[in-house]
Amino acid sequence: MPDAPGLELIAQEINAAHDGTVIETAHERGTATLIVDSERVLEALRWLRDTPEHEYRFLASVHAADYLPGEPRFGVHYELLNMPRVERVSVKALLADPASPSPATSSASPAGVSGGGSNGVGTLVLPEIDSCVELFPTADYQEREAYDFFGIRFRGHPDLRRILMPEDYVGWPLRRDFPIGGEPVLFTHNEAETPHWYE
Amino acid sequence: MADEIKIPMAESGIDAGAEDPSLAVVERTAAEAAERAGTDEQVMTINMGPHHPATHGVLRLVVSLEGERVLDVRPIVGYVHTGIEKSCEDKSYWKVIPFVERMDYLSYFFQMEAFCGCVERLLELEVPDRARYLRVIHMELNRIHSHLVWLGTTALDLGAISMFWYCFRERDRILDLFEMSTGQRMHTRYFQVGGVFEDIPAGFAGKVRDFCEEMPERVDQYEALLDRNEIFLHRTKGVGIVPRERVLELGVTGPLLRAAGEPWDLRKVSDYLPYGDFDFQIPVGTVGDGYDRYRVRLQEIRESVRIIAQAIDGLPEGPFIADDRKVVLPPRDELGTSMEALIHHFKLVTEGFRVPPSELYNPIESPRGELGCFVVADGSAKPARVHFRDPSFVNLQLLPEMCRGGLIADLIQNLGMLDPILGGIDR
Amino acid sequence: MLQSYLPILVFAALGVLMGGTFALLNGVIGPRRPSRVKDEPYECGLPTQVTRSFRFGVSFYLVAMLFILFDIEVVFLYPVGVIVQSAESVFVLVEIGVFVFLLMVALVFVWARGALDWE
Amino acid sequence: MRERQLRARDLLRGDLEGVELEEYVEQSVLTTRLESMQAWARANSIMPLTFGLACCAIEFMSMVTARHDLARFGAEALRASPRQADMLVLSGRLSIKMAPVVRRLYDQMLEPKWVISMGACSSSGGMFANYAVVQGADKMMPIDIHVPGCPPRPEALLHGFNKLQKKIRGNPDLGWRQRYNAIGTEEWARVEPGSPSAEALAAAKRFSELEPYEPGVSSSTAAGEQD
Repeated sequence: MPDAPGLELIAQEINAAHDGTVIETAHERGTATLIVDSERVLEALRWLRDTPEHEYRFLASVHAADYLPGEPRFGVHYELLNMPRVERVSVKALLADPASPSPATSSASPAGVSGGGSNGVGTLVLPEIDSCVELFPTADYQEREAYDFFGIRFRGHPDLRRILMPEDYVGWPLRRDFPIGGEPVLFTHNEAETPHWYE
Repeated sequence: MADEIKIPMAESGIDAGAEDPSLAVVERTAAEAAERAGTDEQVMTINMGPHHPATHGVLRLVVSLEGERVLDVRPIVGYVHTGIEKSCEDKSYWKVIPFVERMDYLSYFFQMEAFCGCVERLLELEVPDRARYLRVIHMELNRIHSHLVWLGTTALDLGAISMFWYCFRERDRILDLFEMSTGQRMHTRYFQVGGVFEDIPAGFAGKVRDFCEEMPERVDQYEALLDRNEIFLHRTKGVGIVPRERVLELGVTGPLLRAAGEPWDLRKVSDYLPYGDFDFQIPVGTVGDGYDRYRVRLQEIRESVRIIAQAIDGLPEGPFIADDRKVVLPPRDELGTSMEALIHHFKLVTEGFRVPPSELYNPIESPRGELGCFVVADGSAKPARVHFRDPSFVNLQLLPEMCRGGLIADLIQNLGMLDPILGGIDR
Repeated sequence: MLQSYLPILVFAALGVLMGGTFALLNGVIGPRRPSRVKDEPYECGLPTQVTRSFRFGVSFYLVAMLFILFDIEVVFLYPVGVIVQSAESVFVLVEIGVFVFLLMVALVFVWARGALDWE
Repeated sequence: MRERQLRARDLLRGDLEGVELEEYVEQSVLTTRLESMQAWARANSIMPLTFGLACCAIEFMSMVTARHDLARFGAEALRASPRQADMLVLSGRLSIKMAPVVRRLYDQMLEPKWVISMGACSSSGGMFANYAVVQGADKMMPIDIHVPGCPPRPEALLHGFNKLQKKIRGNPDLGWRQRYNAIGTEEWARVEPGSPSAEALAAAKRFSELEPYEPGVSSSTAAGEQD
């Protein structure tokens, strides 16, 4: 794992090569994270992969996360790995949610079930980021999964379709404001709401 | 209630003939394969659909064929998607463990270890040595169990039906060991955040030693059955070869990567589990065809037996779980006497422990490759996001590369050697 | 003359009888509830996507032809098998040898032309 | 199993008479009526469909192997196509994407056909009460036997299979509701099986007074409270 100063050096070098790419670096619990501007993710990834002494050739994982109360709301994580030196660097890009009302009044209650607000059903305006499939072909399925669960559109992805949910499913299930679904458990006290359930 | 989801109702006996939403995929695959093959009328696109004896689970492959030759394979997954990652966000850290181990249902100890390791590193909690050794023993037993189920079902697909019974005979022996130490055959929920749920019973070490003595001789029996079997060799040698660079590009890890010649095994590099104390080799293939993948996994069973033997001999004494009362339950007998033990117990059981806001990606080596658990903690008692980087999900991208240009029989063989577990793919 | 055929006839009749009863029994006793979905072809659990008519590749027919060719050869050996015991003459053996040898030549020719290995 | 052996021993010793004797003879000697013989034949030669969804499929596979042998009950010939199979074991969690496929498989199986819902996930959605899993396969297809467990042990599945065979032979073990003819989740045991107890009548009245169930109104409270 590149240690803290090493990480700072990498950040400066990337900023030198492509200005304004790395916004912040975080080095906690033995992991080095570069927080990158979502527009310049590809440059950062290409730089980390190709520069001679870094060569993080192997992309272990691409995954997204929804930090709803936090702004910007979505985060896309890239876990890069250099096999000869056994070093891992993770690159994190934060994306604001264009569909939600102005960030100041984001009313969607955090983990609760919210009827109103963009509960991810059929929101056509989706956050966008460049797809890194031509850099790392392994990202194909994982980006499709991020699109399927969070509605993050990856520009330039060869075949951006739903991968795990039914193709005609409406809504982005893993968004924090998407209700968890399922049915309430039947007890004697709420059994009367669904009479004849046992037939 | 998320009413826009169409749950088919019983009484109407839903119109099963309704248009299948993924029909567009089938047409597109057919069209692409047709113009690639140049001759349109010869190309036939079929569904090796969710219910098929040789797809090792509910995997659907849209296969375009020209006669017996496979032009293109396009996997469609999601038929056993259970929304585990969404359910995990609704549970406290404790209750996430049973969800997490049901993803890839053949390597449940590995997923528990990936999640518990991630949470322990988030909490910076020290796990005692005995617990780490017990974890390694159970994980290596689970690796053998997973490879045995793979060997049984793959040999069954290739026609060696008796292998199925031999492999499941050994598998049941391993499940007896699990039952003895954890109480349950599968999905044992034995790993706890901070160590192991309960110490192993007295006779467990002896039984594991007997198992370790007998297992290599059983593996020789499997090899005697398969290694000189003309049909098996003819079907696996030189089939489904993918160059090493392409395998690395596709992010494939595990036995498939090692069979292609890249000696990469997380057990050797991860400092978190005590693999450093045991000496074991990593089997690495040369050609990268079906036969190499079979040899690599068989040798891995032998290596795992060696690890278990060394681990059970060097099992250190001491506590089997950390004693940080904020995270780990106090022992039962203390509840009667000390008041704060009761308070800790009550607090942990009702609400569970809180993890300071942070996030971490914790990769370990599962029987199918790098299994990474990514947890985002937002300071409350429930994880904000639990994501699993499943090796089968990423390795599945290798299938089209392996099968293009081969025959259908090679597609079945490649699928068997890929060892996809659909629970892990469809989380 | 008929006497010697009786065992075969009885045996054939029994065969037909047993086979017939089991086949009919199944149809008669088994409940019959046709439904639209049940009549559709089974395609791994998905609605059928049999798009257009499909012509099989040549290699399938080639294998079929070769099989029929060599199967007929076996049929010709049956009558010989019956009489070789009673004839006790070398002539029958030689005749069969020639017959089989000729077909061997055909087999080797087909093999050399590469018709056997799958295109 | 045990009490049948005891009764057989009593029969041999000759100290079994009266009602027990008739009942024993009636049970062991096959009545010649065609239906019961046909049911006996069907019960002992079931052909399960090779169908596995998730983790329970592994336990279903190990039930077919040598140690917990399904062949002892005449059902080890697993058929791959629904045309030749007459028992579908729903082994694993049934996702909403797989539901139409399973329904189609069930429709394409030929009568007489039975379904065992193996494990908590297919019986009631199990621990996955979320958007992706059908909350109990009996919402979309008739199910004969529910086997509890996650995953149920192969022995438990065999016990379920024996119960199915008894059901096919025409004398099914009654579920607790039929035995105590209770209604819904009611737990009161009856005074005598015939007449419903006072509490059951009260419960029945309570049901009838309630207005029909509209998803809009009460579900939001349920969802709110369940959050």
